[in-house]
Amino acid sequence: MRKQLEPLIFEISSPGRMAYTLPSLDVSETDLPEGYTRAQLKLPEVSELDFVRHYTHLSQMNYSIDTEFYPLGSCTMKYNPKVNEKAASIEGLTHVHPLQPEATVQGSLELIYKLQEALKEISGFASISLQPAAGAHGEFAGVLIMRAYHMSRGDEKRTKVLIPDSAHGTNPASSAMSGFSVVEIPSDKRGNVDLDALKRECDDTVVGLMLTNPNTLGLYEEQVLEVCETIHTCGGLVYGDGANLNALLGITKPGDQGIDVMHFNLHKTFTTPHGGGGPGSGPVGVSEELAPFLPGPIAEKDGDLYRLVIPEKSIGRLKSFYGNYGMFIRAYTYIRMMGPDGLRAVAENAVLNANYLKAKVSPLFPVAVDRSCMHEFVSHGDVAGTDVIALDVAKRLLDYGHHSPTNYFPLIVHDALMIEPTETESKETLDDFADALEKIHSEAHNNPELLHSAPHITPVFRLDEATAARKPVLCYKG
Amino acid sequence: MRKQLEPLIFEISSPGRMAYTLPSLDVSETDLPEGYTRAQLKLPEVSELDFVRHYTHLSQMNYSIDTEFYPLGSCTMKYNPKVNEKAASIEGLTHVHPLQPEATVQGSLELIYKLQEALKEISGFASISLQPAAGAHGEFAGVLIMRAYHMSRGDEKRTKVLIPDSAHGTNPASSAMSGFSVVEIPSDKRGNVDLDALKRECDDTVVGLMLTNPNTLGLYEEQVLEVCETIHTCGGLVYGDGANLNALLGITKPGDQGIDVMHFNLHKTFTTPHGGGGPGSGPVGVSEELAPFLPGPIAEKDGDLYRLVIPEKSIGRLKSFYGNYGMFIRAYTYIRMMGPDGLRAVAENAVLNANYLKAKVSPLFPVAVDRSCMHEFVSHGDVAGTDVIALDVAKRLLDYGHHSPTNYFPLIVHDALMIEPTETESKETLDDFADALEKIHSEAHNNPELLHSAPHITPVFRLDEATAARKPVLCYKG
Amino acid sequence: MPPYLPQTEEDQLAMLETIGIQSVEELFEEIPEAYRFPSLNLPRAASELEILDELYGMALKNSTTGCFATFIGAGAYNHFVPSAVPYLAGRGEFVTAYTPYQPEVSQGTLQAMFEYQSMIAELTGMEVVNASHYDGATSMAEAAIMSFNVARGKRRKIIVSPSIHPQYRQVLRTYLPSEQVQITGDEDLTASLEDLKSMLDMDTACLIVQNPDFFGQLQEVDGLAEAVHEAGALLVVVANPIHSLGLIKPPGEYGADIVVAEGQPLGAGLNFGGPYLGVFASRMKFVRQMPGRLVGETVDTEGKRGYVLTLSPREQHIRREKATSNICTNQGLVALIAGMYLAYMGKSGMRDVAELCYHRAHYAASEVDRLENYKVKSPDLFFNEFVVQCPKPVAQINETLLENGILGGYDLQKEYPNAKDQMLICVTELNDRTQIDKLTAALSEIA
Amino acid sequence: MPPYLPQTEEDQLAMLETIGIQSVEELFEEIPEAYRFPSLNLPRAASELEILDELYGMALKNSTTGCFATFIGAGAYNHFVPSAVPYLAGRGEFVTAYTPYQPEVSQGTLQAMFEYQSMIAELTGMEVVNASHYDGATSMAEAAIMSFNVARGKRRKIIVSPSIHPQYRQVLRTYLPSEQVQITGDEDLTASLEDLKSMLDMDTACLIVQNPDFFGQLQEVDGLAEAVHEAGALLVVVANPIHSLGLIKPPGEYGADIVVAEGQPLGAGLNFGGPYLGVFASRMKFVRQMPGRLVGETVDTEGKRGYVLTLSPREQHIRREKATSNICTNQGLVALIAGMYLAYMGKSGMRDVAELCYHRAHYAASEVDRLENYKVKSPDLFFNEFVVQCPKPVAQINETLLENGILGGYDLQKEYPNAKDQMLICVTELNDRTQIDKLTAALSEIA
Ligand SMILES: Cc1ncc(COP(=O)(O)O)c(C=O)c1O
Ligand SMILES: Cc1ncc(COP(=O)(O)O)c(C=O)c1O
Repeated sequence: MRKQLEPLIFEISSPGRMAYTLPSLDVSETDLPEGYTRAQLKLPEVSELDFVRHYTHLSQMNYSIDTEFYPLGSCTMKYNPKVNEKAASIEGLTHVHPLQPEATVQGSLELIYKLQEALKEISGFASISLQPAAGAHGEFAGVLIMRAYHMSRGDEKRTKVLIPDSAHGTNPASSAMSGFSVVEIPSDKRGNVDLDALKRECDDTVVGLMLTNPNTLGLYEEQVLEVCETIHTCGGLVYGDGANLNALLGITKPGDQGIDVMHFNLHKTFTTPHGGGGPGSGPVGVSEELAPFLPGPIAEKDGDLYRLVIPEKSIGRLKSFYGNYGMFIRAYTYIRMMGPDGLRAVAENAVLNANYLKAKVSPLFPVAVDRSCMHEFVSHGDVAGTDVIALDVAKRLLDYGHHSPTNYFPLIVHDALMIEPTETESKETLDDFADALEKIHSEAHNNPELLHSAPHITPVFRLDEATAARKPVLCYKG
Repeated sequence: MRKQLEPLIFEISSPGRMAYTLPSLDVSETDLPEGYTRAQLKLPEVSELDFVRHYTHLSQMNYSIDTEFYPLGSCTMKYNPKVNEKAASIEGLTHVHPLQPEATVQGSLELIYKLQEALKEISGFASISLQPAAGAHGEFAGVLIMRAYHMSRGDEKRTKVLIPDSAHGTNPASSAMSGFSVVEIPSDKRGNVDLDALKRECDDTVVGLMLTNPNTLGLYEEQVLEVCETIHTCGGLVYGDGANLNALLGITKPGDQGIDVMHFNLHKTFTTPHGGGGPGSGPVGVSEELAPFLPGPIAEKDGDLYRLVIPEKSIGRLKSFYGNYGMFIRAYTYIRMMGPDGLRAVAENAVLNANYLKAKVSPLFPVAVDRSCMHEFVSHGDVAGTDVIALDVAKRLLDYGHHSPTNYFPLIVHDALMIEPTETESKETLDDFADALEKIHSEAHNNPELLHSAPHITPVFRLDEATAARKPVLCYKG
Repeated sequence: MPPYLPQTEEDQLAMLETIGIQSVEELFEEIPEAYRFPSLNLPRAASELEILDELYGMALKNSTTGCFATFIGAGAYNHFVPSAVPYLAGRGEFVTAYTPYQPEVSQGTLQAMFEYQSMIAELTGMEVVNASHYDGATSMAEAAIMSFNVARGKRRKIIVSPSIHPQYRQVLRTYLPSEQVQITGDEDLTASLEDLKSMLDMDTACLIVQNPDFFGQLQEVDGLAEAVHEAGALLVVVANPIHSLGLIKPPGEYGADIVVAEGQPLGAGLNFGGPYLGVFASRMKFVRQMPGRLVGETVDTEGKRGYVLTLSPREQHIRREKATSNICTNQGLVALIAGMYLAYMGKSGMRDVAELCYHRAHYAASEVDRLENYKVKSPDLFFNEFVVQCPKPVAQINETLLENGILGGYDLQKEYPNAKDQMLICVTELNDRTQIDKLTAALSEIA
Repeated sequence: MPPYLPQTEEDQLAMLETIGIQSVEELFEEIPEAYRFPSLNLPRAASELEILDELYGMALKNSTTGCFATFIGAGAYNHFVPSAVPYLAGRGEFVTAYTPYQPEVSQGTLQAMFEYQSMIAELTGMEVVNASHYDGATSMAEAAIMSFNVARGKRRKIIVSPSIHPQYRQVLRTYLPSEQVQITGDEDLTASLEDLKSMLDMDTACLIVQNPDFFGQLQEVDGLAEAVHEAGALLVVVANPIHSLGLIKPPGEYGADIVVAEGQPLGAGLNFGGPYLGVFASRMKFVRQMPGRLVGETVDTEGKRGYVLTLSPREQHIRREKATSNICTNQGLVALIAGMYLAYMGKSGMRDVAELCYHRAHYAASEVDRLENYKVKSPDLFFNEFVVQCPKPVAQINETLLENGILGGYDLQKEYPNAKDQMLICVTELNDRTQIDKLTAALSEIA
């Protein structure tokens, strides 16, 4: 990790310097539209070398999967194969305009179609739309589908969405965006949805339940069949948050178990990179009954030809064009590289890695619910008998060359450290991480200051987030 | 710069792990040739993620042009434009086998031809062969051409090559490889070839003179016309070491001034990257008279067709195929991007930058010969009144985030620091470098230990080179 | 062995032992047995060279903008991407990082995002920019939602200009299906800005216009913001194509409250429609109603400058159902690319490329206009897209153009029934005079 | 303003002032006036998008191995390059570093080079490997020179097998033009290994063989080294194609003193002949006579392990005319790539890919051999190249193959006059059964 701070691009700007080149004007000039033009544009002025050094330096100030272990629970920070990047840069696939005639984009449509088919087979759903751009977008699509379904049946009194208290924040937010109210369902002692509490909320105003399975505690919802049945009985639908699908590849198909609609995170399960925040891709899969409501367009095969169609009762477009196509190429590549056996091996090893790490970590950092976990587990990150909290441990891990786990989520676990090793990390890396936690645990007793002031090897130390929020500086002021 | 040491790839290997995938066998198996197969092959076994992290980490342990100022005299570490890399990865240019029928490689031949033409125009030579793979290889070609020329005239007594004492080590080495003896010519007070000394050596045993111009002191050979004439008068030829051509682009053409044969360093003057040691490309240019002796094949244009030919009295092949073609693409791209005016601006700014930096640096680190310099200058790197030597200054610069200049070369300057800023560095960078040298100069007085023990911010400190040579460990032993 | 899995058999055995179980299958016993270990009917695993072969094969079935002179825009623009941009944006440390939740080890992403925000603020003339939405269309929908929030839910009407990209208006309607929201203005596809203004009332949350509009026309924006603000509503401007801002007055200058745009043209390439970039900018006074992530400047414990995600109480992970948006994963890497593109082009580059597009587009328009049977509609006030009245159906013309190596313009009739035989032509710095002359020659043949 | 030059006019003025002159021209007054500032008759500067356009245009004039089933080898081999290799080798910190003269800030390059040396040592069965030569051919020439040096100039004869790549033998003769050196062995292009052995004498510096030889044949090497050493000479082995070493006994095992090879197949791609990689390996006892750079392991002042360039007193920058070679710039980045490739393929990958080539090549040979009018010569002991006696001139056959989407084999007659109508066919992991069957089908049509 580079330690020197890097000036802002504006601060290395110098009037008249330039990186770009452009063809010279080869047509007659037209008068600029008087009164419409801008007077100035204060963008930076740098040479190409300035530019290259600046962004190279910045890159060296990031932890990333390519450089460090990144056990960020709920995020599935698994290795992103380089063949994906190669695939997604094939010019015959990238240099294609979304509004070209269909006959000129048959290759791209074929890829979309085949990815839809593969996701159907993996998940057990009847139909897929690749349009949503991320998980939350997929959730939104899903909730809108549930809404449209009920509306289409004239069932207009359904206004509340049930959401377990362990759910990701996007679940309630997506429900609210669709105009619904949210009812929180508590978890029981084993980390499952509290079935009694659920039943109490089940009536004819229920739009549906948003269920994350495995849930954000990393636990398989043991009563999933009953949960689905309960919801269905009251006329609701079950939405599956597929963020944690990595644990289930080839292990079980959510669509078979009573889930009516689910989003995938191609950027988690299917190795498309996270890009420091995005882009992702959040396809949504549905049962036969909900298929007509999918957002469109989706790809269909018609003899030898592929074409785009809008489902009959579609909720409409969720974004322009067809989704994050560049991510489709990567996900498709990955699925083809793994094959059916490989996908199952992914889930098996993801779960094996998580349980192994849990076994090593939980004696010092006890897990919230002591069950066999799926792809991740949640520990309490504070150290009993000291004033060390999860945040300290998370920050101190950075000094040991590991990224911190997700922390303080799920909200129902105090001092949560949510650890998802993923299947692409080796036993050696897991051992190294467990060793680091062990050392940190004893540092907590012997030298807690080291933890409170961590990290120490980074270009900046702990940052003043309070001031950042109180007096926000969101742009370079010059 | 990453500070953590990285294990060897062998040390992260684990039996059975693999990164590669291969198609399964789709033909009948053939018995392996009994008695011919090897029993074992102890290469590393790593996953693709191990692989990616390993080499990403290693990369972060390098200084490079992309990350730091790299004022390495004689090496022309100028910015390597990224369009070059894009150009050199166009699959229609790279996925071409060198022995394909000529009709199927017309694009590649066109590029070779056009690069030959451009280099001719830039240098003033009559003919060019792109075959040599680096500067030294070009020198070797040049000396062999001189040899062949004399031989072809039955002039077989010529056995000595005259080489100024400031010359690069490859000059004498290339002469010796060609079977010639080397006579060293001293420099005069102004850093030029000592003309009297030269004349004393001029007789009918002279193969030729190897002249670097600008020379390795960064000085233009003021008597270049007389020098050439002197050599020509005794029947010898003048070889030009074109390593320093960057100073002359659009400023003067060596071929016009009496140089008979010269190599180019595409990896210096024409922005092909150095790659941590290579590959380079060292085309050789010659006068009309020497053209028949060029190494081949070279590209010719015949109507609309391009083809490869071996010059009539060619010294032969210097390597398989046609030279470092990937570098041709980059150099050609660069020449086209700069255009004629741009090339002249390159030389002007290279020389301007060097003289500016000389003006700032020489008060503290005096230059060997105080003249207006060309693209580089040579200072004495020791600090008078202290025990600080050039090596200490060079190492301490690393702590300031600058690469060291070339040091202890040329050999005729004690404690040489050979500084070539190149034209692609900004005034700000030069100022920053000069500031660092100023600080180091005062550290030399106030805290010399800081310099003796430098560098301090690097993953390793000064390395024990003596032991490395005395007890060489050149391979991983397991 | 499947790729990317480092667990050797030996590793697995050791790990099972530590866990205290016999087999990996035991880990899945909580899954209802009937549904456990289904078979997956997928093609067998391909090796790397086989999958690339397959994809190159698909690529051959596409006609690409690399091989065809491309005159289609309509929301996605074929601009040149300087080689340095993808070279750097493709570095593993950027590509494989997550959202910068641990700022100390994410200063690279954070600072780059702060710079992106700053450059987009300058480009749009606005004060605050978020770290991206999914694309221009979803940005616009979020802007509408934000307008409601600014009005604390008391205004339920959104006026949209019919000359906004049709897909953007469709997305808006998907995002706001509720009957309680009234989306209006584009019922009449020929409604003018004056018509829209006349619809403003106390129930209006915002008025949304696109400038240049979908037909490429520069809008007469004088007095627009004043009228909108008079009604207590917000002015939302869709600033597409974003390259126009190199030349044209930024919406911030004429009073926009929210500016959204499609950021794809800023270095992202066409990619058959995604990933693209939702640009979203607003005023500091509305910052707490803004959706999306924001990067802010601060200092560390030693006073060194650093960057963090800030004002997150607007976001779903803190506020859950009360969040300003549900967005979580955004288009970070595309925003990084856009920031890089803007830094690379810089002050004069953005102006120069915009002017080049402008001059070439106007040259193309005047050449086409000269053709018998073709007529350019409103030939003056456009940036780099213009509408041509053609003598035949656009689809038919485009087929012939394809045979001539040309990807023709957008068929307006698809979304505007009145625009019979009208083609929307787009010209960028990638269309040189030779291409333009080839287009006009081909068109004249068809006439 | 030309690109890549950061000096603004203001900068230039300030710099001139510091220097104490008025104009940049003054800096060039030492250059003879008559030759100063010549005009350059070159095309005007192209912008980035224009030059790429030009190059894509050239690319279209090539027929590439991406579009044609490729069956030509003969010294350059069409192998698959795993995507991760160029991705990492292309990182700026590797690409734009110089030779690692400052080891403290070059540990990346140095360690990677040390690993390359180590992996090549394992692959060849040798003890010491240098950091590369220009290509296989120059490696072989340097091996011959080294043999002289080992013999302290007292032996002047080099015996070369005629079944060494013809270009390698040509380069050898270019490198050693002196009459004092005798290069022999290949006057009779059919000379056998036994014939060559019989030429060994006390004046022989080395005997050079290629295994597999240029015709793809595995050599019978038993007793070879013994015979060579008996004469006091060195055995030099050209181990091409280098992938054979995944399967075949390494030269180190049968007594080679120097092993050279073309390293191109290890991840470098075809690139129309360069940059390639000269692999050079030898025995520890000869290390001080070796040409080229060497990286060695050592420790720093705190005892931490680190890597440095070492034993440089062999090299030109120290020893000048007495150096073991004049080489300076080598093929560092290609060596890095080769090291990466070997690490990526690893122990089982190198074996697997070699076996795949072997089986497919033998399948191809047996299929071709079955065709009427075609005959495979010595069909058993080859690795992945074999010679086919054809019914027509090879050039003519290749033309027809091209029309069928196939780049045919090498025309042996070019360099071996006796090999009339003989084609050298190469098969790698990139030639699947479909391609092979297509080849045999096309050949049978031609017959
Ligand atoms: C459980 C869960 N659900 C939903 C999401 C939202 O997905 P996205 O970030 O792709 O919008 C996440 C991602 O962080 C998640 O972990
Ligand atoms: C003056 C001079 N001559 C010759 C050479 C040799 O060039 P190369 O390293 O390309 O063989 C160099 C390079 O270091 C040099 O600086």
